[in-house]
Amino acid sequence: MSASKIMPLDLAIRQLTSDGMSLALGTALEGMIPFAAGHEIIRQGKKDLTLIGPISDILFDQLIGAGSVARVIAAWVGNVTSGAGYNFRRAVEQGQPRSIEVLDHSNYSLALALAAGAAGTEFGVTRSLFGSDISLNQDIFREMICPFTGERHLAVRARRPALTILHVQRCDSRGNAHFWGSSGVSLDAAAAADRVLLTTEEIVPTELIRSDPNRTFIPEFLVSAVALVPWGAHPSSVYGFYGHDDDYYIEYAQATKDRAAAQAWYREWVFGLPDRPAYLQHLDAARLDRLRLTHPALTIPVDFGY
Amino acid sequence: MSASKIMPLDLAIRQLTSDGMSLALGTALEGMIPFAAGHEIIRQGKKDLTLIGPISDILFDQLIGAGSVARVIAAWVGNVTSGAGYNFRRAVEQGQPRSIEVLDHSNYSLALALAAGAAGTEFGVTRSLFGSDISLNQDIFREMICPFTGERHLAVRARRPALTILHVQRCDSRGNAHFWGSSGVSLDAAAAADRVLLTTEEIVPTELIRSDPNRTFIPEFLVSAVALVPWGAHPSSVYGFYGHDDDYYIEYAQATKDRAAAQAWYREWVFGLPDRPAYLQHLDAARLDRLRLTHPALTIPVDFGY
Amino acid sequence: MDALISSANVVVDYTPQELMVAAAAREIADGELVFVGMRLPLLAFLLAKRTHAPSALGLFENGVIRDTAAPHGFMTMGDPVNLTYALKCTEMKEIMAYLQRGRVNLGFVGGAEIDRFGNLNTSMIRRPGEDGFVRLPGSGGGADIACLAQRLLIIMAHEKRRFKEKVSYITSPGYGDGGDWRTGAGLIRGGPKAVITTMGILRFDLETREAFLSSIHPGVTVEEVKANTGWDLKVSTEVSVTRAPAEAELAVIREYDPQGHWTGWRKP
Amino acid sequence: MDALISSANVVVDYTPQELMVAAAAREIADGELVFVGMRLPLLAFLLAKRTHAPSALGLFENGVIRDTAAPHGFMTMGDPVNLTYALKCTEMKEIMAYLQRGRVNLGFVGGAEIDRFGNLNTSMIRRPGEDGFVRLPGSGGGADIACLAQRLLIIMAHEKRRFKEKVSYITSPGYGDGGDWRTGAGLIRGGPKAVITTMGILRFDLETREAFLSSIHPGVTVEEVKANTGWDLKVSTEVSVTRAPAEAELAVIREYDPQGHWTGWRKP
Repeated sequence: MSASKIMPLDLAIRQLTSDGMSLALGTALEGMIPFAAGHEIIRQGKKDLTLIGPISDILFDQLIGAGSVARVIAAWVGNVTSGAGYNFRRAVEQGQPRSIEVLDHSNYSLALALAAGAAGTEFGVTRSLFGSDISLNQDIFREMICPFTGERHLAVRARRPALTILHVQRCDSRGNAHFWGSSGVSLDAAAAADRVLLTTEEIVPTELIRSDPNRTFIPEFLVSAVALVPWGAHPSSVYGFYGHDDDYYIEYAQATKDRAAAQAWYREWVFGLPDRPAYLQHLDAARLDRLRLTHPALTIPVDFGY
Repeated sequence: MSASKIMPLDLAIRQLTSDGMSLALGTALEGMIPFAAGHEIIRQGKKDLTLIGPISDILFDQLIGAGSVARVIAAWVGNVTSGAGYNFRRAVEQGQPRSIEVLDHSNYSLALALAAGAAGTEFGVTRSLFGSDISLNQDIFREMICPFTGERHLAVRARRPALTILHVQRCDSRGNAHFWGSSGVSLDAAAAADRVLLTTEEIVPTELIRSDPNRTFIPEFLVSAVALVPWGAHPSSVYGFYGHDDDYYIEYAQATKDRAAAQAWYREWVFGLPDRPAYLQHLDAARLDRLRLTHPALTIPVDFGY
Repeated sequence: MDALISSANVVVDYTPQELMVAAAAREIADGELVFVGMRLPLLAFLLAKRTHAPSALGLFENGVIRDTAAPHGFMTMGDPVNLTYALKCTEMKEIMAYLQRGRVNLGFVGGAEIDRFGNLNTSMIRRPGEDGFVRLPGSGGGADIACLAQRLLIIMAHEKRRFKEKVSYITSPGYGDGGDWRTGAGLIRGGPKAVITTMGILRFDLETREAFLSSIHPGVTVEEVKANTGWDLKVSTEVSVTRAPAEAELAVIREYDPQGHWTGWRKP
Repeated sequence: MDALISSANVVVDYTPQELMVAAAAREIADGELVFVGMRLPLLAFLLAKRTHAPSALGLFENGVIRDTAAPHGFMTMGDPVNLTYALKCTEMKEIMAYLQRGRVNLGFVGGAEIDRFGNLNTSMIRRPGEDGFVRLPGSGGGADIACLAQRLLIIMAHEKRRFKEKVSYITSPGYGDGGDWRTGAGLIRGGPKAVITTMGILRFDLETREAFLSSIHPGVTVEEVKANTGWDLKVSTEVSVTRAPAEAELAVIREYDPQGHWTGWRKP
């Protein structure tokens, strides 16, 4: 069958990312955020990226503070636990470390932009955002009259990220991924993208994927590379694996309130650590243990037999 | 919690259907077709219905042959096992037992019509059907230029059925339904509809539904009534329960080739049988046994714990 | 059932946030579909379910639908426990489609700034005469909820700098500049039902759509509310006192916020 | 590897349908995403996977994606066994979005009528001079596949009444009236690659987009093909003989069609 797409994360980022590209990340909202991949992008010094995501959590803030980003297309940029994203604010308000362009969306309009990208149309339509100043950006939104009823709709420009990075619970070597829980805009972000990188908690045989075809989220033909990265979404949660590290978010907010402190944070948590195993060691095992799930709630099997 | 929505099928059909209404059926394509509900509609003598479905199988043919239908909005009407639907042909070609209007779709354009209905927009957009005579029906399709790129798209008029009937594997008394397998356009058909009737193989406690929230397909707020109808989709298949009765489809084709024979078929299989238990008895137990699944393939549990 | 606390010299044994939660809960009717956020709105939803609205359902924009409280508290909607025994987990597009289709009865939104017609700003604050600006996180799902929910409930701290004559950016539209502005703007339904603040509850005139003070919280005066509002706030001729949370309500709120993270009833 | 059977007096040990399946399988390249129908296209896909295209994937429009043959035969794509050990089961909209996004390399379609530019009719037949018409089932997903797949493969019985100068209704567009008609019509890609019939294989001129006879099946003459075609069929100057199915290919086809339902190699 198909060749394996498994490769180390640093190699995957080297092969699949380039300066100036558009990148969708954090598409499941508060959970399943590919932090390990984001840190590797920072370490490799990528520049002028366009980031695409709905409520984009502190991974966007981290990429922005590292100077990797030229443009953000998002509905919300901040810290889901504590509120403001200070690197984001400094970039927008003061051009520190560089100025960035922000194309504001709402969550739904961003979902529709990616859904249109996934379906291969140039735009989607909504009845949201009328009367919101968000809709005034004519580069993203245009009013449109329904040809059947005359009702007013808003066209939303389609988005096709050059690369979407998703963190999943498990996938096979070809990129067929099981995902469970709430998925935000992840499937459309993957289907819209030119290429997809999966980081995964586990690599499993294809037989396991086929045992529950409704659980299959990403099919292999969307996927360019697979990187095995346990705990790759910390400090966000991975359903079935570990919880949301709220303390880390609060500590991050404290540590990035001013630019000098933020630089120390990058040294400690990104540049000072070569890879995710080193990150986990630095985080310390006791902390990881506290995040492990302690109350299992297993699904009840259904029959796909014949 | 909420009151139970469980009621006998005949009462549900009496309460939820009325002459002249639009009705989506057979939305999972070849499987999970609510035949029992359709037969009850015929027995209750409903008239002037508009039927909506993608590849609409012989249930449409049966409703048409019974004279219940004024209009069909579909991509395909026939017999998935043998080809032609003879009642459909007689109605269109000869006005027997009455003439019907057919609004032709493709599968995708019908899916988009229902998706737009589900999302509360007045139209959806596609790049399919250019050059097809199907797109010439200006009541359903209008050309539209992308306001961002100038590319040509086709607007598809949204459809909101007055009632969607779905057959599911299991649901609770409030209408929260698990569904597994391939679902065609069923979720959008339900979400687009003003009301939904579920017929189900099993009624289960809500705890079972909550044990696998990704398996939940229809949430209770869409559902008006639940009818427990084991084998309610025969002769189509129900994933996890029984196979497709190919012989029945072939026998049906033979039995409906001419109008007189078709009338005998209705007497034998619809009017002569008061309800589904009587139908199953007439079908005979040995035949049902042959359709039961014999090779289980159970899914492997995942953890929704904390 | 509950001892009303209606003047300042009674010992206040609840926090303003707890009062807001109780007031918000009362806006939820049984059987309703509620677009739930985190923090106070989530507590209000859970309180309503435990009191008068047991069959209300909660939607979370990441894709979760719940009919019961999660088996444990959580700080973000993406915590695994928010999925445990959920009624349905799906993608955001489906949740938002229910909203746009008109199926969501009530949504909650907050904001950094609000004006007299209930327009909210969560995007960017520019202050007249000042050079720079403050960049806020943005809409998230707020603008969608404000545009598309049947009714909107706004929950905010009542401060003069937040209650402004005009917001510098309309992220989530209220009633625009009043009257039937929403229809003219292209909106198909909805609008703010109430603004529940730390000092009182504002409602909107059915014709002009301007906010007016409908009730004041126990211990607060009308003058204090007006002094903390950046425009000449109209006051109902029948301004009432917000009903304080009952013991039973407080017990539920504290069960769901055991550390006081959101309501501050205990130092977290 | 295989003894070519190229004239009528050799004992034919395969059926025309088996030859069509073998020819269709050869059009599938390894790793491709194939929109699979039922009957001969499904057999062609399964044969390709067992021979030169082991990592091809099959899409079914009801929402199934498979990378392996189902563990047992089936007559409709909605049979439970078509879902057993599938790679993914989902809704139709997702499958069709992959198609519209341009990810599907090859799709199969059949038709009741075809014309010289590969336009197909599966909707309604009107015959000139006749009063009535014949209503066919309609498009299903055929028109979408014909519009949106990278390449289209048509499989049809070669009969004069089906191969017509002009179809009475274009359900699934081929090349319209030739040349760059597809682009002008608004189509963004695709078009028929070949028509595999019971008598031979037609391909399309890259400029005019008119069909020409590219190969004849063993035992069939060019004259017979022309006599069974409703227009003046052009013939390649290098018309070849279709390679007959090899023993190994026939073994695979018969394994997947043990009753001969679709290929008729044995009476079902």
